Amino acid sequence: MKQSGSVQQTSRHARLGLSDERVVEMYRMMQLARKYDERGQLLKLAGKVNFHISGITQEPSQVAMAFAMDTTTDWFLPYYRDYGFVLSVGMTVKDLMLALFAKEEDPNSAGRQMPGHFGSKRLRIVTGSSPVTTQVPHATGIALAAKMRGEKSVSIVSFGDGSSNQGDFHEGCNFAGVHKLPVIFVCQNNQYAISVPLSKQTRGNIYERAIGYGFPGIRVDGNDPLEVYRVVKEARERAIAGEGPTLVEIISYRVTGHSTTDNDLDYRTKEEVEPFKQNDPIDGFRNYLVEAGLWSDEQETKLLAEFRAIIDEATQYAERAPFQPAEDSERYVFADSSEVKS
Amino acid sequence: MKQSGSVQQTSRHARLGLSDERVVEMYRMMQLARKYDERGQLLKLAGKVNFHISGITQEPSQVAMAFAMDTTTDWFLPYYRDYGFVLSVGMTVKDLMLALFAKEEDPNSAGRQMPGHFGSKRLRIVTGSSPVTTQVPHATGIALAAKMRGEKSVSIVSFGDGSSNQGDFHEGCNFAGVHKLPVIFVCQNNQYAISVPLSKQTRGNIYERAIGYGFPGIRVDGNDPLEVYRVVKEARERAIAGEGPTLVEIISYRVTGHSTTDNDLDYRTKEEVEPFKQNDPIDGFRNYLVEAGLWSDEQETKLLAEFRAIIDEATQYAERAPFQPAEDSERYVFADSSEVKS
Amino acid sequence: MAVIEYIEAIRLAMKEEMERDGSVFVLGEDVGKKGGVFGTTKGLYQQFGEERAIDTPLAESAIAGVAIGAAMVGMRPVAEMQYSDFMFPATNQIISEAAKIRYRSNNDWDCPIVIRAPIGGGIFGGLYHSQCPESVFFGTPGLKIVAPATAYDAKGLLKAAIRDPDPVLFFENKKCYRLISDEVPDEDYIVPIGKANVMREGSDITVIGYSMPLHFAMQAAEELARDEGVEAHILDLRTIQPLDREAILEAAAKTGKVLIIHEDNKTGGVGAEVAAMIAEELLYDLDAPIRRLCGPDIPAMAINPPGEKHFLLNKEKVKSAMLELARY
Amino acid sequence: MAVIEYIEAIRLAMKEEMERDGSVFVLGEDVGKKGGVFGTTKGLYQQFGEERAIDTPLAESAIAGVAIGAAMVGMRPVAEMQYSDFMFPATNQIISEAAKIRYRSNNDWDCPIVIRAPIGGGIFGGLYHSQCPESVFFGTPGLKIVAPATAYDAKGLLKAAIRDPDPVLFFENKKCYRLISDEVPDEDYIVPIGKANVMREGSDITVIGYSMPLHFAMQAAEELARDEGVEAHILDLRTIQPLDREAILEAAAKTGKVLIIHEDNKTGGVGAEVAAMIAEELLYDLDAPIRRLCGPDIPAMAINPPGEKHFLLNKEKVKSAMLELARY
Ligand SMILES: Cc1ncc(C[n+]2csc(CCOP(=O)(O)OP(=O)(O)O)c2C)c(N)n1
Ligand SMILES: Cc1ncc(C[n+]2csc(CCOP(=O)(O)OP(=O)(O)O)c2C)c(N)n1
Ligand SMILES: [Mg+2]
Ligand SMILES: [Mg+2]
Repeated sequence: MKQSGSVQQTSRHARLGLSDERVVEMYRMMQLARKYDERGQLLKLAGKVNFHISGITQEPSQVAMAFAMDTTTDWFLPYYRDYGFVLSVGMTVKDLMLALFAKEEDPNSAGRQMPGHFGSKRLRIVTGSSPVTTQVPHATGIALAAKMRGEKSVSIVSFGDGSSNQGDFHEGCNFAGVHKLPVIFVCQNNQYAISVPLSKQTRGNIYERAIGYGFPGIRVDGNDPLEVYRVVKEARERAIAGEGPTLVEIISYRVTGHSTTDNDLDYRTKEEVEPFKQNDPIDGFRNYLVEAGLWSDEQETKLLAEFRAIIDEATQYAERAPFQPAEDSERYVFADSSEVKS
Repeated sequence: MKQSGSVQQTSRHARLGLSDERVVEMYRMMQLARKYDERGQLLKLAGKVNFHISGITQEPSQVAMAFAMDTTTDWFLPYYRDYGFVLSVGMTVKDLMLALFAKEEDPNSAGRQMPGHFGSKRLRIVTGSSPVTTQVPHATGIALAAKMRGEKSVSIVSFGDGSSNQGDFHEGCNFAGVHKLPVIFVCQNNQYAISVPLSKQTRGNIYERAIGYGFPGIRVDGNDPLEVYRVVKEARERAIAGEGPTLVEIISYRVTGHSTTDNDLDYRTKEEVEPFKQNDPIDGFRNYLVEAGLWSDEQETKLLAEFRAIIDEATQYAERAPFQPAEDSERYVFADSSEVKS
Repeated sequence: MAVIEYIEAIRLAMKEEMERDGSVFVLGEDVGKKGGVFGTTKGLYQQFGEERAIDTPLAESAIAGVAIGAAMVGMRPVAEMQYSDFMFPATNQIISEAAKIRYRSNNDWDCPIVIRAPIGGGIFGGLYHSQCPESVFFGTPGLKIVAPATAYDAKGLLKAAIRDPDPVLFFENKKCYRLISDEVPDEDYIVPIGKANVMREGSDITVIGYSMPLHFAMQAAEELARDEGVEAHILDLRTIQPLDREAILEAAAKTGKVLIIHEDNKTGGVGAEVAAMIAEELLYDLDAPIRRLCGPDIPAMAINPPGEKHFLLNKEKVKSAMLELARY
Repeated sequence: MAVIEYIEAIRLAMKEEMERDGSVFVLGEDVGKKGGVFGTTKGLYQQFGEERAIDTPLAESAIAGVAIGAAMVGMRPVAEMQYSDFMFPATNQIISEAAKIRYRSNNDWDCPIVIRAPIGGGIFGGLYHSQCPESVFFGTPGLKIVAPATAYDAKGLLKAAIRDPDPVLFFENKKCYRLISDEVPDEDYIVPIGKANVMREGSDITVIGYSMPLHFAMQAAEELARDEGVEAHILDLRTIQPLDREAILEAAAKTGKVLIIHEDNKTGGVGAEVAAMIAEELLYDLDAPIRRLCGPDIPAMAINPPGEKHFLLNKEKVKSAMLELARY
């Protein structure tokens, strides 16, 4: 992602090397993820789809991490809430809708997997699964391949706070540490693993686990996407410079239920959630843009209309699109022609 | 283990609450482990047994950790080099020899498992297996049981530096941290996992991994058994007081090959090993006792003769003892009477 | 006797065993305050407190490993794997540890744990919320494996599993949770592990299976009896390890025509062993080749409706296989 | 053509593939500087450097997971599990990831890894250095599994595995390492995955198996031919997933009397599937019940000599089962 445009020396984003256009584009991506996500919830409520899982309030940091990467060289291993991330690296709302409706044209899995299970070789998004944290060693392996081939490429992988307690987190991080691999481990700490609050998941600080692997660990406020951008960008620079991995812990709070099948009031109160809902980082980022003179109410209105149209169209398209034919569900267990290349 | 005897206010061991008798007993256990271990190597060389694995130079710290525990209440999860540990909590040389010869009378496994795979319910030594690190979550589970039942009991578990890179280390430690369980995790860092040196295993400090789980991690010199004793004793006190787990990293150096089937000169030099062989912590501890006026050359001579006799007798006994009959190798897949208790 | 749901039978079994024996406790992801993602442990946290209905960190190897440790010193843990698809991180603890603790210590130690895990599809769970992992653990000596099809069996087998001195994998079918209800006594009872059950007597064909697909067979059997005069003999294995050899041979001999059904992939599934057992012992009593109707050999079922339907057995598929066999 | 050891065939396959293709590399515990605990990777570190013969941390899930990551972006990793007994920590990466990557992405991604693991006993390795883990992975669609018995097949199958576009588990028998030597061409060749091999032609009984026990069958067959006039037909499956259905049915039909042998425990083993396949397709061609001679259903073999011997197959055990079948 090349940067262009006039640099305003006084603004925070300019100091980070982000042009006005880029920072506005970041905002667009946050809102697009939000609007897609809200539609997903509605579609589930309306009984049009079976399942939706939200990334609401996590989008700004997801977008920021994506903008700190290079879409032409890097590899992306998002997790299921990463709508802001995947939209920023090139997935479209239509792609997401096709996945949500589990249709054949879904580029992620042809409607085989649940929504939120991203994958697109073209977009350098590595196919993901449901068992959490398995992608962490994959990111390490991809970074190992980059190092072996002398490629200037960095892999970045997301996972939740709960998922950081899996053995694969430890093993994947430690391996990357030993070989100083170009990989960024991003823990999106939204304080809950389904119903289990952080206090029952760990007594440590997740970012400090990096100490035990001999590389830096940094905690950053997810409601401050420019700071997230800075931290991830610096991590990427370290990676490219051969200085090894970084663990980034992004602090947020999951304001929705775990997914559309979870009633979060079974285990927490409205009062706990409310302040976090109020303190919406998308609003915060919009305010920043407005104050910087980069955004206005009219632009907002236009944007929302534009996105509504995009999402409407994608929804209609996806709803009408065909499923993968039943017989084809037996395909691709192995390579079609399982001949050995020689 | 109750302490008795006159307390000499000036000596290090007295300041740690160790009587003269106890500290001499510690020395005896170190030497007994050493002499057993040397005999194991000889028996393998002589082709009398198929396999032996050494704990040489690790015995002083193993003995020290055992002496810091209470054999009437605590639970022990040693690893395969822990001869000093298991002898200190009540296993006999005869027991070890029976295991080495894989004889039916072996209390660890009736000669089913490899030597070094300890287990004895009577001695509160929890049965161990070969896949490394699986015992770490077991120690956590045992501590959980102690906490649930309100028992003043601590579990202590050993594993190597290499083994600390397994997922089970992370998961077992983290779980114990969350519940502040009475468990002591002891990493016996002897700088190698078979041929893989520490530098290829991790770039972090193992003891610092405790930070990520929210409990103390302490590094201690394994050549200073009194310091090991102090650290483990304090860890035990914290555990009993409900203050949770401790990770102890004991630094040593593996002076033998990994086992009798390993030729360590394939991957390291004599020159690297030699200084560590010279700096034998058993000698160091004997010197301490001699200086404290607790040990003499005559006592040493007598001790070695005593141990030779014990080991000779155990060897003869074990060599002659019968194997478990072949048919019996099908027993105990399940409880003999698989009836349900009601 | 009350008619209750399969899921309620499982919940009650845990509740009653926890009341009966202070060493019984449950642990797993979301099993405490939330009462489980399916609601299977609802109320246990409230009744027994957070110490006996433990919300664990998201780490299956620790869930199993911690349970094993506690069991070795006399507790009776019931560990939940949220979906059986997510029990694979615990494989090493289950196969290398739980299954071998008694054996390797020559009976000095034991490991009386229960590991519960929901299996099966049909809930639009897709590739990783629908799998049947039986074939992975089947064939590991030292493990008992049960997979009930009815509420009665679910309750009785879970109680037996909790009281069993050895490790038991309890595979509950998530499609059965709310779909299957039957009569369950109010009094305490167990269903013995290792005993199959004749669900239906018949003389024309024998159907052998376990878990959800048996209900398709039962429905199909009624229709076949009514419409075709075909009487199916249906054996519910209930325990898939150790298999009830005697019951299998008896059921096979009864009609000489055997259809084995399960949702797990065909190749390497429990059905292969059942077929092999019959082929080894009863060859000359058979009047037809031993047929298996199982999930196709694809990694898992797709989430899209045609894909899911294609994977799953249903009454029609089972019925036509039964009819074909009857006509053989 | 030279006669070389089985272990040397494996080493050469890796060496030659690493020379042929820069994306091939090996990783695992002690595979680098030491050349492996059995010596299987000897010399690779010296020839290709520490970047292509990687000594990893002691963490099997990472070994598999890192290999999978690298494979997804075009590398051809050959991951070693030091003993197959120690591959269980990697089960989740193997079953949930490697096996499903192509399928779940609808062919967008692939995962061409090889995981090598030594299986089998007879080296006084005891409970955890002797196991056969085939039944755990067998029955997981998306995995190919090979288990060669000869040096020729070991080399050819490992090369085929490395070039295969999908994940392959390569189960090498540690007892075969130095015991088995045979002729191996100097030129490059592969043995196709999925094809069984008739090791011996015969008309009286059929023996089907894989890996080490086949050598007992071959020795027994010679003696039976000489002493009893019994001619055994012996089929080496070579690939256990996918099974070579056609070859199995042909071999079974040839004599109508089938003995299946493997070292893995009997229940739930590969032999069950082979028997079930035959029982499903060839029932009326059989002149005897399908017999299986396998490891007993105990968790693993004891290290003490009587226990180990009791567990393992040997020429005598196989021979008497063959003779019994011939006389049936
Ligand atoms: C190995 C595994 N175990 C259990 C689950 C079920 N599960 C799905 S998401 C989730 C919680 C994840 O929490 P966290 O990592 O904090 O991510 P978040 O959903 O909060 O973003 C669980 C337990 C799973 N997907 N994988
Ligand atoms: C899960 C597993 N993988 C591999 C092995 C083989 N193995 C046995 S000991 C060992 C090295 C252990 O190193 P470390 O933990 O440092 O202990 P040390 O032997 O140095 O005391 C290895 C790789 C094993 N036992 N278990
Ligand atoms: Mg979370
Ligand atoms: Mg070590």
